[in-house]
Amino acid sequence: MVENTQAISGEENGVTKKKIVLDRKDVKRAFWRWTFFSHANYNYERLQATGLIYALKPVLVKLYGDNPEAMKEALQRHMAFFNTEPHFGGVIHGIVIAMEEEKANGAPITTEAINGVKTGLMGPFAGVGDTLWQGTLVPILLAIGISLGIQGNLMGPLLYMVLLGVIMLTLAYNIWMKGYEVGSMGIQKIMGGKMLKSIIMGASILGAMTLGALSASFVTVTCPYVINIGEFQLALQTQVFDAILKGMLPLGTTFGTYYLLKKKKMKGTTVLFLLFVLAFTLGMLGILG
Amino acid sequence: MVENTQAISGEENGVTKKKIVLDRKDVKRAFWRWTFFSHANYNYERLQATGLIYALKPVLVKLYGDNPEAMKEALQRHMAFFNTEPHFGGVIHGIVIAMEEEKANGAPITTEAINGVKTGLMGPFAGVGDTLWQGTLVPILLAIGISLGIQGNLMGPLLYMVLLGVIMLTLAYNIWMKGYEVGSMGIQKIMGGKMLKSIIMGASILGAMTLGALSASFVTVTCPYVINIGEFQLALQTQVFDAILKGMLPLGTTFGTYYLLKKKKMKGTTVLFLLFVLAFTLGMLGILG
Amino acid sequence: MVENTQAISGEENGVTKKKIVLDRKDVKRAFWRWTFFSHANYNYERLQATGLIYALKPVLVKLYGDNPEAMKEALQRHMAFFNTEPHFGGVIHGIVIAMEEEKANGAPITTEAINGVKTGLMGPFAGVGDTLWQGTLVPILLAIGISLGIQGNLMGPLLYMVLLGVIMLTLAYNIWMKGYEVGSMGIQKIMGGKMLKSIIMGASILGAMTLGALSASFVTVTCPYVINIGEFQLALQTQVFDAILKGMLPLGTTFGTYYLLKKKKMKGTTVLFLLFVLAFTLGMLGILG
Amino acid sequence: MEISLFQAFLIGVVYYLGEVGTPWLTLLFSFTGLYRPLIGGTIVGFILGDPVQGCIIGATINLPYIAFINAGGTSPSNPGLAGTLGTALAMAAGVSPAVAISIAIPLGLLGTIIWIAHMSIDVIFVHVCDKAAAEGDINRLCFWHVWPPQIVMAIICIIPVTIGAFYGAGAVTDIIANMPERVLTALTVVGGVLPALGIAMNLRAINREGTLLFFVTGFFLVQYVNLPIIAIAIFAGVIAYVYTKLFMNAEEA
Amino acid sequence: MEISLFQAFLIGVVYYLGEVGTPWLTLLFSFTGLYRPLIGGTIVGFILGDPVQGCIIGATINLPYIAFINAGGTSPSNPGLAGTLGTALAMAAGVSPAVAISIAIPLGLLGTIIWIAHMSIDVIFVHVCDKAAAEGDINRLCFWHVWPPQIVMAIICIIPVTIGAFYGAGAVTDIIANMPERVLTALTVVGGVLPALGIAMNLRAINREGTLLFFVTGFFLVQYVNLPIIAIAIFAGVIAYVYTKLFMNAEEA
Amino acid sequence: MEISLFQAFLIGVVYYLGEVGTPWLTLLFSFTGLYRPLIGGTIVGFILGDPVQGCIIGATINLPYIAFINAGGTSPSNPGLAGTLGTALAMAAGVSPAVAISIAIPLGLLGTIIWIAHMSIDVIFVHVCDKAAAEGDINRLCFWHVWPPQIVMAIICIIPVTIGAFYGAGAVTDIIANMPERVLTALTVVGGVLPALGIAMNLRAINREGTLLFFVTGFFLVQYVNLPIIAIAIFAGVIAYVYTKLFMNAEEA
Ligand SMILES: OC[C@H]1O[C@H](O)[C@@H](O)[C@@H](O)[C@@H]1O
Ligand SMILES: OC[C@H]1O[C@H](O)[C@@H](O)[C@@H](O)[C@@H]1O
Ligand SMILES: OC[C@H]1O[C@H](O)[C@@H](O)[C@@H](O)[C@@H]1O
Repeated sequence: MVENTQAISGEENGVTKKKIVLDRKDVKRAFWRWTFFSHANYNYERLQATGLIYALKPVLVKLYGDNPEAMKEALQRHMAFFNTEPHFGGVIHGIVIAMEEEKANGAPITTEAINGVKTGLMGPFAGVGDTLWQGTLVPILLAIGISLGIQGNLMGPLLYMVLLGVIMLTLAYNIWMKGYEVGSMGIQKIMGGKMLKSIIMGASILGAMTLGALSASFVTVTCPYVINIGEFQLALQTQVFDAILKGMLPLGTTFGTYYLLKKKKMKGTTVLFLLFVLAFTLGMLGILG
Repeated sequence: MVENTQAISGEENGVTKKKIVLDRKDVKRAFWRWTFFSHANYNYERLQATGLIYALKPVLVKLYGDNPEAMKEALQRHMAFFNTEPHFGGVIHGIVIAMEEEKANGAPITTEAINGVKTGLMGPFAGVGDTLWQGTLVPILLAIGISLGIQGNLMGPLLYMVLLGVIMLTLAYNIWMKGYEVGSMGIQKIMGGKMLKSIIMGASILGAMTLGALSASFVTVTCPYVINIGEFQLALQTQVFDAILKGMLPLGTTFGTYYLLKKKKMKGTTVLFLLFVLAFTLGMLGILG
Repeated sequence: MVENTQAISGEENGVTKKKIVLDRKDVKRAFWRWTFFSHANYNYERLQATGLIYALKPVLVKLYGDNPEAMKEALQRHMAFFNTEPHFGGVIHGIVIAMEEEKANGAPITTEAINGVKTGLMGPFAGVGDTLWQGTLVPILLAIGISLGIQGNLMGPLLYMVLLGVIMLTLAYNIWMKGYEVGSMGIQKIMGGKMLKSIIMGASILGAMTLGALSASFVTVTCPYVINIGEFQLALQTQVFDAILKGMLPLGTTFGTYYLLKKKKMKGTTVLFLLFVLAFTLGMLGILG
Repeated sequence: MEISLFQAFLIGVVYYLGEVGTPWLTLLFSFTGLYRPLIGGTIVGFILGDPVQGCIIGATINLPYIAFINAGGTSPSNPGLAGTLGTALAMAAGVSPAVAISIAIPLGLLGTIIWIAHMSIDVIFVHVCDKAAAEGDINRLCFWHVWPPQIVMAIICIIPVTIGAFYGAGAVTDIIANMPERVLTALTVVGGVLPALGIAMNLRAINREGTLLFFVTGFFLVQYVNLPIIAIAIFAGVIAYVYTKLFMNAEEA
Repeated sequence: MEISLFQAFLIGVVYYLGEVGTPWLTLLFSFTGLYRPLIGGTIVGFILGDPVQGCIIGATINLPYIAFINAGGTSPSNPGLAGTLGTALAMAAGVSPAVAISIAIPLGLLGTIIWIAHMSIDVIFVHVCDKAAAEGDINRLCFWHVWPPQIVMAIICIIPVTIGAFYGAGAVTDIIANMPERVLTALTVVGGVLPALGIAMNLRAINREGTLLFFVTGFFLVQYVNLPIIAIAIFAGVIAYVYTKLFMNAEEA
Repeated sequence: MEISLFQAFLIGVVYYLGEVGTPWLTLLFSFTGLYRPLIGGTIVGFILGDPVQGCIIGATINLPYIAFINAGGTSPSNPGLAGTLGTALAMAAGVSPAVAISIAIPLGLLGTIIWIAHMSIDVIFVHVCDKAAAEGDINRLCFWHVWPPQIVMAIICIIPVTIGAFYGAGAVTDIIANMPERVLTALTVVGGVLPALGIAMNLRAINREGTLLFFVTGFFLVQYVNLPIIAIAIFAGVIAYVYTKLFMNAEEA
């Protein structure tokens, strides 16, 4: 990175301007500032915008500390709407730092270029990241932790927290540093090539299958209703539903909920309310139980 | 469909001949006539030929009722050999109705074109349809139904019949109507493109795997034979066959039968006879049991 | 093969030199000589070189018996380093015999061509062959045989030996003869085309998955250690390892071993020694057990 | 149990209504409905006053025909006859379901005669239809498509079954009573082997490269993982979709 | 069990520390840490002197939120409140874990108010930051990113929870004591149904062709093969890799 | 149990016949036959008059060598010696199979000396063969391929084993008698760990991208689905076929 930048700035300006070089330490400091403060001012309007600036402070101060105009520009540049999954999305920050570094040293990097990277990547990495982190890893570890914890084994919460912490922080740190290393050049490889597409595809398969397993394990809907026709007794759950397809009702419930969210485009809160009322009513009537 | 036809007939004849337009009701009537009467005169020579004509009667009468010559041609056209799986193959009928409608309104559709569609599609759709209907769905539902019925639970036959009826009639109706909607244009997409190939491939995988499961569940061949060598006893079934491969004998039996049918090109009845004699003899000898 | 050779030799020499034609019997004799004597003089320098010559003796004597110079060349040609898996690699011998036959009858086949076939194919076929034979089939049959044998059932060793013998000799024989039949022409198909690549890929998947199963079944590492924190007791094996991932320790052990061999490039004996010492020590300390 | 003449006649009608080619119930509810011993047997049970027993026996008789297929009009056996007359005779003789199967299988074999007869006779009516077509007379054509074949079929279906059900019960009871244990065992073996035929014919109808591989997968998923048919069908569906998708994706790339 | 004011306050702090947007523990250890009833409940247990009971109740309350997702800041429920205040009240009332769940769920619903409040109020601070940016004053910007929002959030999180924990226990005990059996059953039904929401929202977030297929695969692997989640995750990982590899292989060929 | 000199000699011969490089039984029935403790142990049992006990001990000793591989002539251990001499000594000492394993493992390690010796000595004969080749003398070449190496190998295989079997029994009995429980446990741990080596070497020999993935699949299918090896081999075969087919299909498209 460093050598490259030097060459470019040297050639372009003709004069040997004092080059500002970032330490790995600066990049790491930014990582930790982000890890802690990304959401400190989370809000409906710009989401993680100020969190990003807060994280980049050591970098921006070093690069533009003696250039108020450039600092102003940089701050305004990054006050734009920004939102991504903070651990996997850290690759964006790494890249942005590398781009700011080059820009500060005279490389012809426009505000548009930096914005392009941010807005272009924040969506995909929110998707991948949320699928893997909140959507897959957390539920898996919770399933393990709850199954221990529900028996009063304190290893349950402990294992959950330790495994999650180790896995996610390791990932997040390396992804962030990787972003800085590949910089704006590597970005084209990631964006254009098949890598990003592969990651998204793989994550979605992994996530979907795990969710299926969770649905089967944790959605419980049974129908204790028994139909009496003369002396003939028909237990709906065991003699009909189970005979046709195990887990028919939980699957139906999950698909129904999905349908309301996706096709009917209902809001989560509405669906929650609906489910609550429906389940409560059917429970009171003894149809579900 | 309708607008299209009008345009064509208008342009071609120059004069505005009275256009004959089919109701959706006509198409539905044909569907039900086919559903009931497809095989009423099933025979070795033409198979479903007259069944097709019987089904199309409301359509043909409306289109050619006042044109005896056209009617004669139409009837003779459809007296040709025809055979397909009646539910999935209904797409052909839908297309044929659409083609007849256009033809009756002056579109340049030849008898060969209609025959081409029929003979070209009847094979593939017999293959797909039989695999899915007789070969996969019926055995699956039978497996469920029998497992209940054999315990004296009348839900067994009931569930089988209701599920089969609902699934198949829904499919058949929609496929038929779809055929009419896409008409002879859509046909090229279906025939040429990868869709038909995909359906056939998918159906065959689904069918084959289900048959494997059926074979494992319902072909029962065990060998109670015990070899005595001095005091050493060797139970062939448990100590040899089961130790090597579970289900070795049923699998061997199924493959043997398949071999006779496929490689030796024996007729079903011959193989049935062979199996009967062989199994009976080995059963009498105490080798199988 | 035969007709082909005749044609070539006829055309090339102009005169009708007496053509030397190999019997299938010669090829079979060579097969059996190889099957028995391939490793009779196995050594670090040339490995199977003299084994190959020993096997080819009937062929070489027939082809070059009356031509001492040609015989000398042939022997020196085949004294080169040679090593492959003997059963699947037999295809190479078959091809070499076919090439020698053509060469003896005047076809323009150089020593380099023959060497090329040998050195080009011996590696891939060692890989495929060892994966399938030693790496997959033998362990599978051993797993069956041991599970019976360990209960004192003599069918264990017997089944193992009979199944292995029948499967491997049948394969080896047919592969050898196939090699002779396709000859040097077919070789291009095998080498260039996707067949060899497919076989290698398939064999490696099959092998890897089976090894995984073996690892799970036969590597046993458990930790009986129980941590006492005040009155709180924590059994590491059941409350931690099993809760996180079944088979964690055996898997870790296997991967650790693999790591030493592959990344640290340690020799098998060194790793064996290491494992021994480590397992013994941890066993003495009561950490493993 | 006695079977009255009227009951015997009703059983004949049930058989007729289930045969391939009867229009009154649609092909779906005849050929894959009454024709299957699970259904046919239950209905015969109703007629004989004990639907539960009919259901048990019908379900048992259905076992060897579970993967029965009749594609393009070729049929090696007649589960319809096995299921109706077979259940009737078994109930009349008061035998166990396991024995019922050995009464039904030979009937299934005999039944192919009826099938062949009607598939041949109908050829005659097609030729009459040809004439109607040549004259453009669609009404006549439709008449000949339905009535003559159905009358013939009703005759060749109902009469033999009525007679068989009415007179056969006694004979069957006698035969069963005198049959040695061995023979019953051997017939059970036959019953266990026969599903292989339906399955193999089905497989032959599929007839594609790789078919046996997927067959073997399904087979061993049951043997080693103990999955029920429905579960395998679901996983097979997923596999079919994924395989086809990946295969076609490559084709078109 | 009594909850002292100090304990109630501590529980309020726990809730505050777990809320999305508190920086002190990182998002990881707040949003996917204390915010989850499994963790929050255990800590509340510690505060009330019985971590094991807190862990059991927390784990139970976590069940309906197992696949809870909050992507892009939209949240239908607040497991953080359910896990902290819910566990506290349940322990105070001395109810069974199954009943605890029916105390916690309504709290989770109520909790969304807190979330919406803070996400809205923070908009004000962003505008102050805009001004700081226009002046190039990064220090002021960073100050406004952290302190004002955190003070607001501490207030809206800690005060209600402290009050709820201190005064709520009695009310809850009363309500539970008078609740008919039926209602408890119905609330259990609700608890069983709710995980479907988290899962469905998660699925919607993935939103790709074929997703439902893989979903169904995971579902039935549990139903019929009885695999634990971790095993399915492993196999899913393998399948994801293989599928993606084959798919991409075709794409680029 | 006593081992007579003649029995000891026979055991030596069994070991010789199983060693890689003996032609008399083919490589198949030596290297993957007598060389495996399952087979070698059973034969030794025959010689000592109790084949069943030999089989049990041989099978047990075979456990750590189950995935043993010797590719390209490199071998980290000698299961042949472990299986023959190990079984003999264990039977003579009358120990349990679990203890037998700890006698056999060190023998297997020692045995590599014999292997290295013969692989080195044979180099001499190759050079004689070179001369024969230069003279075109195929008969002499074939003579030197078989007889001298076999005589050497018979000597270095039969003599040590005969001596070991004849004199070793007493020593082993003594050692075992005085061995503390702990040590036996530790040796059992060793026996449980060692199969990892054979498996890892095998894996290294395969050495392709994605190998570990399929390895992990096989591993967890056993851990979580409890499938026997043969079932996994079958499913692995199907997966290998399908994967390769789809992969190659894309390649060539
Ligand atoms: O094979 C196509 C078709 O042929 C005949 O019409 C009957 O056997 C049907 O059941 C079958 O679907
Ligand atoms: O969706 C991306 C991202 O959005 C917000 O920042 C939060 O909900 C995070 O948990 C989530 O990862
Ligand atoms: O690796 C190929 C080959 O090498 C040597 O010949 C022996 O180890 C064989 O067992 C092996 O098959």
